[in-house]
Amino acid sequence: GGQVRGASQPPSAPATQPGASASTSAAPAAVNDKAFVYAPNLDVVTDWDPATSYSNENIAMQNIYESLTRYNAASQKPEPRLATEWSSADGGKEWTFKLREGVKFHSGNPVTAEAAKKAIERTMKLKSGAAYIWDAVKKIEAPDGGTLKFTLKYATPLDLVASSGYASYIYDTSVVEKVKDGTTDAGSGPYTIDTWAKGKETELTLKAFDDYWGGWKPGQYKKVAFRVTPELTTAWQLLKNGEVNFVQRLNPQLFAQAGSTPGVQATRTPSFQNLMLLFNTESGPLKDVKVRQALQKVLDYDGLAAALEGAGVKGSGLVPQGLLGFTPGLEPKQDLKEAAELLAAADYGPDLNELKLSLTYAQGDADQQLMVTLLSSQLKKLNVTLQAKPMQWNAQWDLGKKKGQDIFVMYWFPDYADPYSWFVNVFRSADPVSFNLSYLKDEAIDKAIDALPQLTATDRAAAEQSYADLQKKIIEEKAAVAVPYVQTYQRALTAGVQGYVDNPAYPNVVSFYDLTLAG
Amino acid sequence: MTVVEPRRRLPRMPDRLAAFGAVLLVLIVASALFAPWLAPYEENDPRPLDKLLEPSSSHWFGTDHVGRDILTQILYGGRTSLAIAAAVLAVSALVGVTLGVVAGYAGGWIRDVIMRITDIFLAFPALLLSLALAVVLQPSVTTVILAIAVTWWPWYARLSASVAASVSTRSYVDAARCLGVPAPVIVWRHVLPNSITPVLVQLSLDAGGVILTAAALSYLGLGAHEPTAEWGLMVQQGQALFTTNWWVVTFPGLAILVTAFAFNVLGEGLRSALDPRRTVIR
Amino acid sequence: MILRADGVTLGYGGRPVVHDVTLDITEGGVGLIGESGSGKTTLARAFLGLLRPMSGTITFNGKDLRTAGMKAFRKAVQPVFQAESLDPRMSVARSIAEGSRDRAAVPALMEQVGLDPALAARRPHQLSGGQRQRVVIARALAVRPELLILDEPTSALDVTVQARILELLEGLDAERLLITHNLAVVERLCRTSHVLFAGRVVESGPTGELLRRPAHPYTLALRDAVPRLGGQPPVARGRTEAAPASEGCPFRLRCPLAVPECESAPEPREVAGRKVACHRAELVLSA
Amino acid sequence: MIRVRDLRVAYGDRVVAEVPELDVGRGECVAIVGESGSGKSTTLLALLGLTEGARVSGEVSVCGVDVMKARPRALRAVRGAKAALVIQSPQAALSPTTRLGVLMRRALRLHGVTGGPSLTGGAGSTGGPGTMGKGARGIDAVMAQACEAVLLDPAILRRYPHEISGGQAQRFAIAMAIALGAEVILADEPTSALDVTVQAEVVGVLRGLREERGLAVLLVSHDLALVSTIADRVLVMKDGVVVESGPARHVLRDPDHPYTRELLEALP
Amino acid sequence: MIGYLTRRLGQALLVVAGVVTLTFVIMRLVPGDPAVAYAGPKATPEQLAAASRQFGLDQPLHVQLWNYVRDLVTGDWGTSLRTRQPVREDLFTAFPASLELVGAALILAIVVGIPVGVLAARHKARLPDLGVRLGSMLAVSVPVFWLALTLQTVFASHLGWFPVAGEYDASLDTTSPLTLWTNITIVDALITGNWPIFTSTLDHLVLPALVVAAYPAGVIAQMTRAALIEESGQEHVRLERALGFGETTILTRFALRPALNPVLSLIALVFAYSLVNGFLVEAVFNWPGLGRYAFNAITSADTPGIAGVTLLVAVVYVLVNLVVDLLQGVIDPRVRTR
Ligand SMILES: Nc1ncnc2c1ncn2[C@@H]1O[C@H](COP(=O)(O)OP(=O)(O)OP(=O)(O)O)[C@@H](O)[C@H]1O
Ligand SMILES: Nc1ncnc2c1ncn2[C@@H]1O[C@H](COP(=O)(O)OP(=O)(O)OP(=O)(O)O)[C@@H](O)[C@H]1O
Ligand SMILES: [Mg+2]
Ligand SMILES: [Mg+2]
Ligand code: NI
Repeated sequence: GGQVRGASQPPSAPATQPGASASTSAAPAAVNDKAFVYAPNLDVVTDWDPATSYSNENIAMQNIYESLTRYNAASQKPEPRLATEWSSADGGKEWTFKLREGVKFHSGNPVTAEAAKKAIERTMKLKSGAAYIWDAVKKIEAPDGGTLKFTLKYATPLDLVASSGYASYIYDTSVVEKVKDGTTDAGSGPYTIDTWAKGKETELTLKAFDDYWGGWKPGQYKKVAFRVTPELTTAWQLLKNGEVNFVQRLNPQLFAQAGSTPGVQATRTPSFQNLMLLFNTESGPLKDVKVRQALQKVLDYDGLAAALEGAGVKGSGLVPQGLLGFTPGLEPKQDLKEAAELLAAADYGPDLNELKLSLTYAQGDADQQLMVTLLSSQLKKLNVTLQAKPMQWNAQWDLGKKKGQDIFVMYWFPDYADPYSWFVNVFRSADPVSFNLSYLKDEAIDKAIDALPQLTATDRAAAEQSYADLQKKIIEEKAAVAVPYVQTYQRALTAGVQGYVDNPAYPNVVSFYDLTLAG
Repeated sequence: MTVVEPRRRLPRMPDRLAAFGAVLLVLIVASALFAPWLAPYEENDPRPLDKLLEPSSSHWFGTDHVGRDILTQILYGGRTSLAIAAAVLAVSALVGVTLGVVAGYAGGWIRDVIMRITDIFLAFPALLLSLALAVVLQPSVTTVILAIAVTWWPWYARLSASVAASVSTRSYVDAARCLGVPAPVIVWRHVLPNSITPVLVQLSLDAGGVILTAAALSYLGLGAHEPTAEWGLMVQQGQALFTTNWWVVTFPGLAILVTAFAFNVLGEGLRSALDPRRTVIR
Repeated sequence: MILRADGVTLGYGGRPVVHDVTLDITEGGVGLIGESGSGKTTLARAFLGLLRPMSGTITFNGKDLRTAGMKAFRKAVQPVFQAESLDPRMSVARSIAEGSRDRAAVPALMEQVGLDPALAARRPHQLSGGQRQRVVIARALAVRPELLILDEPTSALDVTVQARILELLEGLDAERLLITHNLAVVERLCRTSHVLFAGRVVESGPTGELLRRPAHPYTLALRDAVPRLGGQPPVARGRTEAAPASEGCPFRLRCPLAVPECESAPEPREVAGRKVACHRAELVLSA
Repeated sequence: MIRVRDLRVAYGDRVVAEVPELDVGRGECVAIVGESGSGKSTTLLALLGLTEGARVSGEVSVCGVDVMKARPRALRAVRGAKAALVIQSPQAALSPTTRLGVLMRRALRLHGVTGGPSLTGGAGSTGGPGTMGKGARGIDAVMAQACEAVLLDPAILRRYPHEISGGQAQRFAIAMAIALGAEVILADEPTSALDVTVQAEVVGVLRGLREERGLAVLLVSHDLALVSTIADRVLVMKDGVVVESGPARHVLRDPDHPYTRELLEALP
Repeated sequence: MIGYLTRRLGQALLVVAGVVTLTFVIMRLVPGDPAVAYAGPKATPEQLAAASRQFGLDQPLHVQLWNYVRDLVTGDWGTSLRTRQPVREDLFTAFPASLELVGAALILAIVVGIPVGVLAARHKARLPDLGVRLGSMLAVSVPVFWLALTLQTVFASHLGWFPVAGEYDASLDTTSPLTLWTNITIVDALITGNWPIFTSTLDHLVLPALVVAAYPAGVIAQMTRAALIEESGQEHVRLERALGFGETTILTRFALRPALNPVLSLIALVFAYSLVNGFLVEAVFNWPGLGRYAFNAITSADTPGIAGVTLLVAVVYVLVNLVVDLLQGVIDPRVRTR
């Protein structure tokens, strides 16, 4: 017999067209029976397990599962979610979280400290995806139903860790083994899975969880659909037609158009993701720090920002604004004269030797391509030939691990809102090479990096200072990296949607629960 | 007395399509060759402040997202695209015709082996093979050439094998064998020259297809890459701007269309002149 | 005698089309006649070493073609094929010199076959059918063959041209195996003849005798079907559309004289100075 | 049956056939002989208006229809129905994917031959659904009779062209002429692709039809010997011009023109 | 006939075996560790090792090839590194969607291409012929992505005549859920009488099918024209003229059928070709088909995914060619006896 596609409801129950006229026909403030349609550019879900999930599916999972805390980008601090309050002791090596009362998993089981303990322990045991965030945890205890106590091996800002976009979920371990096929979930969030059809255009639909602890108000969306739309122009046209409500990333031109299109609202938020040009400090022509410094000064940062038209903004240092350790005054500047002098000092230049540099960057990334275009045309004038190779990530990384290029271009963003991620992964020496693709090896720097977590957990001001010092050292003194821009999210929504806030700590995630349809 | 003239219900069209295609093509090739003299601006000269200017008297085709003159880029890009087409066709014809002619002349198990290999490559989805190869070899113009040639040669092998097989049954081949001419000489002197015409026609029909495929590969980011100017790449970069800045994608798209069209017209014209039947798809 | 087929079976792709043929090429010209598709060309190709026998042997001066050094044989036996056997891209001179690689001899050869040496630079399509056939002959003669195998050398030509080519052939001093539909031509050029039917030699003997008093019903039918100038209209004997029988006498389904005995294959036997494969040869002779 | 005066056929500027006079009467057999390219086929095709792209002038009437002036419709009615063509290569002359019977039936329908006594000669070849059954049966009978007239087994109608022999194909072409009630058969080298034994048979059929049914035959051939055995009158062409014409006996016994003489002498 | 079929089947198997080997070789050639693709961009060394073990990448090459073949034969086409679903299931969703699109496009191409080819042949060297030739050459020369974008912007976005993207209106899944039999939406909608989904799918199909059809329609028209012109140069056409048939009748009733065989081979080729090459169109029109799947697999170095698509397309190619061989026998009796 044939199987039936879609329809968790009986076919007799009529439903109105989702989103079809979300922007125009304002529904009365009564019930919002429209579905909110999100247009991702890739398949949504590849892994339904909240412990191991480490990909796009967090767009949906952040609405299905909840963690103890959530990062608030405005206050730059974690705020309550499943935990209502928390405190640390023993120089950041002991953390106690108080859990919210009366919260239920979608399975009907209550969210207790014991359940949370089991969930985190399972995540740690599976050691997959972003499970490393819990590496510092030595022991978890649940002294009573509402208290969760962590003992750590070393000091760490666990409130930040608990707000991570991945692997921080508290889930119902008694049903989690059944979530693989996407028919059920083990979460406690406002939404639960309605249908999932891998490979279909409308891949996933969510429906409201009626017993959500936050309760439901009229105007909130009780249905959410994910409609996979790989092409930007298609997504834009669907949005204009009101067929989708949210497009996660627009290019500058479409963004500009979105601003002036009736029925569409546009938002722009700087992200926590920045582009890095990692210079090979260990071998090749860039071993010479003067050449690296010259490179830092060659790139036309302002021209690039102008060309990006808001898709990226010039940052300051390694840490994007909105995170601890953001240090103003480290903005890069183009200075061709100085660059030429530095190069000449290293015997390169228009009248001296030709310099040949190889660069690898991500295939298919228009913004990186733009950067490469500008960089190579600038370098050409200085008798520097840039051989830029677009590569797929794993090929690029493979080559990088073998130290096969002079400049490695990549994005970096933290898994939880803590700048430590950049330093420990990218600039702390490691053998074999993993992500420290500038191959920087400096004991003093390593030591300073290792001290960061404890400072963050205990003395934020000291941590801030340490971050500032480290950035100056790495960028100015060692010239191991250039940071051309921090990405900006340029998103568009249908006009009737209210309550949208972009949280850069959770890239591309829309908190559907916070949205209402104007009426 | 009655004179019956040939019936003339519809006006007869002079069949000058081949000539038309040839002229068009000469113009295209010339414009690519003389790009440095024809181009109004310097190649690959981004001026971010002049980006996305509409077509005007100073930028006939407008400027792209980094402020390069699109006309200039198209003229230079023609060099890449045409060079790719020429190289792909040369490589695949060389491989395909060699194998095909040998298979066609030798017959028997040699033919079987060669044809089975050809079949395998034909059954392998061409674009996937190209894509896979492009991934293996890293994107570059050479990669594009190899990647497309790998999927292209079987057509020539097949075509020339069938033609060579029929040529090999001609009695002048038998006569040459009876005169004691060695097999390689027979292939070179008789079989090859007499099987080449349909291949040549097919080559000109295919050139357009190669340009389109190369464009598609670049479009996917697997072919030519910055700062090489190439039409497919230009389309790829401009594609997301289609609704806001139509000229960025339209002009390179038209360049591809016109060139592919010119090759097709030439090939089709040649074919109707020489051989009405054969068509092989790209 | 230089070339001899002994119990040769020939075929394409494992399917035999010529069965168990034994045949000598003797002096004075040998003719091969038979209807279209009876295997004449196939046999000729085998004699030229272009086709390997499925069974049986072909010997050249007593040596098996498969084992004997091909070099000596190669140039000794040359074909003159049905009309279009010139490479359309090669000039007359190149074609003629292809085997001998001796350009200097070309003008003499051309004159020998009655071609104006001024035509040397032309290509086949610039020549008439008769001229082309002469080039083909010259090319064969260039390597001084001992035997010419002529497969319908004139059938594509107009009668007037045909007559001149035949004259030329008569004057050559090489031995010849002539394949043709045209009985009058065989009569003129060949001392002995073999009649082929469905891949089998059904009758062989001196040409004149054979055509005057056929001993095989097929030879008879063939002779009577040939129209003669001002003569009686040609006569059709038997049902021509019947395919050759696969067992027994191959001609029996078309044979007006067939008897049940014909269902067993007739062995070739000597009758009235020639070899016939027919149970009813005596009856045919007396008709 | 056929009356030709001052026919001139030219491709471009080149005149490829010029026939001042050619008549074929009922039951007569006239032959055109000559070398390859002398314009024999062209002459024949011009009689049916089938010379594509040629300039034709003169007077041509076939079975009472003026071919030069007739509208395409009237011309198509003459073709097949009155004057039937039999061409050289037997199998190639039949569409490879059409069964012989289907071809014949289509041709019969086209010319309104239904076989039913009340319906013969009517222009309404398509007929209503009611007449179809009867008509179809009538057509079957006509087709069978035609086959028998040329010594063909009617079962052959179910075959495809590649399943029959050359002689059968030629006889089938003649059978079509009979079925369509043609009065003239125009035969362009009808036997040159056949074996002599088969050729004899086809010639026999043609002769029979002439004698029994009074069909007129216009025969094109380069085989003088063959022509001499069946033609009443002969036209000899050379380079597009008729060099000699007259009764067969006279032309072939003591020709007036040197070219005819040369032809005869060349016979082996 | 039976002998011929088994021979052809044997050849087909050989080809498929060749494709499998070639695929395996290419999979191993792709640089970068497939385990990296699976474990994600920030994987730790332990995670990489685990992924390697899971995919058997730590085994020697010949063992890998053997395992690969064994798995294929037992129906295990591996797990996609990208979607983390069994490749076979992925293909089971993607392939029918492509089949629907390519099928519709080919029907369109045939319905347009053949009559247009006949028209051109009928009026050879005259205005309609010139028009058809130029038109068909334009159709084969136009870059599909450009055509797709233009049609979408003009007919869907500006004029609103057709939907912008998608296979059918997803809301219909709740109002009139579709029972799946073949997994091809339009076919299932038709056989279960689900008219809302049927009409919606049809509506959504128009633009993408038009784009995919452009190239096939062009070549089919060219081929039909060429084959017909050649066929009408055959002797039999002269006989048919002499029998009094009109030109159009001759072309359509006598010449078209024998001329159809090369057209049919062409259609088979175009079919296999379009399955994957439609990926750009699929991307623009949100069509969740095989081309897009293949493209994603390639760009994310999803070797099992690539291998799966390759194998599927090869099998389809081989099958379609078999079917065409049989069809050619039906159309042209000469082929049967060959
Ligand atoms: N290359 C080939 N492959 C398969 N069959 C062949 C081949 N050449 C000839 N035949 C078949 O072999 C048989 C004999 O052919 P052959 O050419 O020897 O006849 P032939 O007596 O020379 O006829 P013709 O008088 O028409 O030249 C025919 O049935 C023919 O179909
Ligand atoms: N369609 C055409 N266009 C141009 N010239 C043609 C055309 N058809 C025939 N001819 C020319 O007209 C001349 C006479 O041709 P035709 O076919 O009538 O000769 P034929 O006597 O029938 O020769 P054959 O015995 O070879 O059949 C030839 O020189 C030929 O090249
Ligand atoms: Mg022969
Ligand atoms: Mg003729
Ligand atoms: Ni007998």
